[in-house]
Amino acid sequence: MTTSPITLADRIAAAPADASSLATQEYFVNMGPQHPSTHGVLRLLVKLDGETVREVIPVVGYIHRGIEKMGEYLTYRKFIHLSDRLDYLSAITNNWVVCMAVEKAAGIETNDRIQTIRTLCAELQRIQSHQLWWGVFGMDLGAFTAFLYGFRDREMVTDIFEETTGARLTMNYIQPGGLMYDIHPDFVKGVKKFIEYFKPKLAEYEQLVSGNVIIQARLRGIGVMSSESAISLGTTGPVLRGSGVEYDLRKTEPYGVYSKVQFDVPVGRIGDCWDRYWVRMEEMRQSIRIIEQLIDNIPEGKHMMIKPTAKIKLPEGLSYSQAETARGILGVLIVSDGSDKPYRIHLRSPNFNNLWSVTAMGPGLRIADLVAILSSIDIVVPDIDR
Amino acid sequence: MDHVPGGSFCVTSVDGIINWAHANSLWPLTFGTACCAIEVMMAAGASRHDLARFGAEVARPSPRQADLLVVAGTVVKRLAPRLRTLYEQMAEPRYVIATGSCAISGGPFMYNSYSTVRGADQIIPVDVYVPGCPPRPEAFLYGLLTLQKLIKEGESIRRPYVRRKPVLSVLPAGMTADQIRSELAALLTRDSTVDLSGEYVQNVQAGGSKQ
Amino acid sequence: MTGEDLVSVIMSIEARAKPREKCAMPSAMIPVDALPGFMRSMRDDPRLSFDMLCTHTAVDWLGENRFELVYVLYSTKHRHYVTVSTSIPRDKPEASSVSSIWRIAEWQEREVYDLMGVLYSGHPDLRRMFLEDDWVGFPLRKDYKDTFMLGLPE
Amino acid sequence: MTDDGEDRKVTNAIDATVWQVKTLATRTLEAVPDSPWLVAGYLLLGIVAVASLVAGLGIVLIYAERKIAAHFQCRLGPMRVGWHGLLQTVADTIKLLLKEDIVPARADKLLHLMAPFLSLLATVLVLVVIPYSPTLQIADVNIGVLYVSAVGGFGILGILVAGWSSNNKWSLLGAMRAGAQIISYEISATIALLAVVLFSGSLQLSAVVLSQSQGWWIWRAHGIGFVAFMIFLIASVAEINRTPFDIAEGESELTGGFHTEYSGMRFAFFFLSEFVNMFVVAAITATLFLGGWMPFHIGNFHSLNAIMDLVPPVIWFLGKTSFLIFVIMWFRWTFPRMRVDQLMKLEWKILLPIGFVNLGAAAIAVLFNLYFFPSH
Repeated sequence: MTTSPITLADRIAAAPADASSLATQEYFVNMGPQHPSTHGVLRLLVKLDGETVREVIPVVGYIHRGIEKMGEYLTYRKFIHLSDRLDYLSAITNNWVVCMAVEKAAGIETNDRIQTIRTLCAELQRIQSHQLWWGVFGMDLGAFTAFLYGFRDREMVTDIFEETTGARLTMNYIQPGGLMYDIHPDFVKGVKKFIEYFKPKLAEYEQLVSGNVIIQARLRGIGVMSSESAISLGTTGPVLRGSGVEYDLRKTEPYGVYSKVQFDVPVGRIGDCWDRYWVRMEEMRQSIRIIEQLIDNIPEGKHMMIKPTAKIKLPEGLSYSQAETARGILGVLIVSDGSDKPYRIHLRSPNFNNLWSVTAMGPGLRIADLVAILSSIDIVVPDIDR
Repeated sequence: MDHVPGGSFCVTSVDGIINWAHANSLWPLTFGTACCAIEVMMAAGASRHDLARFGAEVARPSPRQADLLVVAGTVVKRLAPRLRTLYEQMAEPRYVIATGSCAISGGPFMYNSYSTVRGADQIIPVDVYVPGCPPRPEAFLYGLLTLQKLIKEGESIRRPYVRRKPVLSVLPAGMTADQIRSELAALLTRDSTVDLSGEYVQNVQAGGSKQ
Repeated sequence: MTGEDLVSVIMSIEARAKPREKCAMPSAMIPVDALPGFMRSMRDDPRLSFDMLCTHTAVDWLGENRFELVYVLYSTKHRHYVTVSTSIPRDKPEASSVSSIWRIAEWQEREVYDLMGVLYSGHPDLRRMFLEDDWVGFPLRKDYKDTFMLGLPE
Repeated sequence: MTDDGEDRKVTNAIDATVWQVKTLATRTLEAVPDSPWLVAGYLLLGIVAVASLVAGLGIVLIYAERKIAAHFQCRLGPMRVGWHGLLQTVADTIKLLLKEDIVPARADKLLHLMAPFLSLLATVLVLVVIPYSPTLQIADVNIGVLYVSAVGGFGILGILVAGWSSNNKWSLLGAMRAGAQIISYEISATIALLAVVLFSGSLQLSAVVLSQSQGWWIWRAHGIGFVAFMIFLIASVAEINRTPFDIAEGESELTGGFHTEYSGMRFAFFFLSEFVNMFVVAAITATLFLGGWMPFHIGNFHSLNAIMDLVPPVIWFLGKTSFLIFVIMWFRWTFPRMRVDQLMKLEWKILLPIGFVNLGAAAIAVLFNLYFFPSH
């Protein structure tokens, strides 16, 4: 039995819009590649019956840059800056995953200071990413003001990062064997100031968006995904946890210094948009909790364990490591042939795996719900396409 | 300006008003491909940097109503025809700002990538480039101001077949505003227009004058 | 369950399975014809219950003239991982699809088809994912040639 | 035009001037013999007046909206064009007027060109009957309330035509949503209007205003007026497609809805009609429930009434209207958008039943004079 590949036109022809019925007529519309609610250049082919969605066919690849192929030509150290540009809202976590994979395979030891700073930065990044998500989520549902509030607070975190790493978005901060630079002397002060500033703002977020009647009506019971189907669809991160599966790498396989801190993993109940929303809001609180525990206890030590110019060679073999970014699990699968460049590097991106749950959740709902679902999955398109 | 005999003063001041209106009302299209979109479309429009001060916050989701196409991020082969379509759907006068290394040259994805287009200007004409990876919102604001200057000092409505050379938004440090202005003016008057009339016009005429 | 226990349980399901060399995690290498049945029992066996397909990809071993298909599985119940790998000949890159076992496999296999050119039998929707339908060649193969691609200048 | 301005007590300078100008104009017109040129000139003058009123309203309201939104969102808003961006909307208008006008290749050309004007026309027609002050009212038709709801409902035509003729699925979807929405909410708005008509006993807008000389209907009728006011405000905001009811254009869903394919001047007309609509809705609400130009009076509290009378009626009218416009803008920058079925549910299952019960209550209240300061 062999399978012959088909084209997009075949795919559309295989799901014909039913135009025969007198009462209603089904039709296809294109959402994207340029559409305000697809967060980039994602394209959704939606089959509609009036306002009701019958089928969703995501078409991706409008920003496929071939990062996996490029990785085969770059040394491990050089590859890290590409990982920034995957899911640019979790740049530091992405750096960390690649470094973790390299460190694990090459056997590079790090100290507690490095791990603590990495953890702190990853949690700050998670807050920053969720702030942006919250703003964009509001905007997608029509509450434009939420977008600006989210960004107003996000700038505070961006400032902290800029001070330490020198960049606002694509930081390239975590390196194999340590950190690019040591933290800025004002880092601790800045983070504390931000925590004090942000805690009351979370209450404001709840007031502006969460408590709103319309938001509740738009989210409750919409886009329900059972835990079985969420697992089978390979979702991770808040999408999976929203469906009630407690799978958070920070808890199940602690890396960094997560084993030393107290925090809870928020888990949703039925897996609707509201649960996913709530999980993210709660995660921001938990991240604050983690940061509060760590910020006063950064141990002394070096910030880089190996010479920055040292050639890193990985032993021959296959290795897979992963970490929890703001959107789910980023996995890096490296097949090494013993040289200083990967023979094959594969990125298991959280957004790629989360995206397809749209096809399961979308049908039967309305276009407006599709926007809400897409927003509650919180996709970053360059991470899908790589 | 030479179209109305003896009326140059009147026409130039009308031109000035038109340019002023175009420069101060650049409505961007909500379009972003990668990281740059966060910085130049979102952060620049958000409270701290506030694109609205320059009258450019009315982001239109429909290309018909937008004046400014910000190519924010990498352009890949698959997106290229769509980007061209978007540009063609926009109504004249339309302006393009390419932000970030990717949209300028392919940036970090220039080498060893089988699908990244090396610069948005291979697909659509670009007016202003804003370097950075991604550029800071301030850099984008500077690019926007450069474009405004360009429009204010240029012609009111672009002549068909004539297209200006693009201008880099970041000029060497230590320059005064007057120097920038004179440099821009010199650029515009001396050698900044590319006359495509020869070959292009012939092609258009040969291809028939269908609308 | 420790790694050795896991491997021995897997061995009891499929006698031909053996650990993949040079792999940092518990692993199993199986012949390609055993793939669908083996994967199904990996999911359904209560001792294993690998209910999540973390990732699936292919490695092009040009020198050995084979593709290696790699599956990373995870069990949310027992919280353990395993790497399953299998080899298919390079000139006849065909394997059976596991999309009926894990739904995400449908798209992960599509990605592998798009970039590596592995054909999956029984796949419901096998078409290009990131590249246009008329793209020639499979870019992640080691022998992929493209006039467009620029090499890094030395 | 009923010329009873002379009978009415004119107490302030603005109205006195308006009245004098009007009388002078009428007398002059009566003095000169009828001539088609004069009629044409009169018409032209009227057109210029209406056009400048509409354009001025649009410019002021758009500027206000942008500034108000900016300050809600911790921003500054337009700052660079003119003092505090005062000329921003002027620049936008000039730009939009000079922008290329695109008609899609496969669009229904005639309808596509017509739609924006239809949309604006409905709005402008309502401006005619609004009493801005005791003397300043273009036409005081005796079925004013009926006219408002009839002509106001006409605005849907422009939107439907725009959506249909654009030959774009998003436009069509937006237009169909707008059609369903506006027609539904029309009912609630009219029912709410009827309560006031019952109280004032007249369909004439000037009479409705005069009937509130003892107090505004919003507080005079034991809550009935307030409920009617709320229903009318919600239904009107829905009728003019503003957030939280802006599903017809819903940017994040329909990329612009019915006006997706419009560019340049024609888009500007839609934009303009949206803002003038907002003014119209605020003005009508103010007239019916907040007494229009009527100062804040409480029955027989003569000294208070006399103090309130010191503020000219035009200022009262503009103040109330501006306040309502601010409230509508406040809605927009606070609420998220509703879904189309929730919108319908809100109308048919909540607003309409409440409206009917309220109307019944209003009838009983009127029958037994059950409101404050009944006139007889």
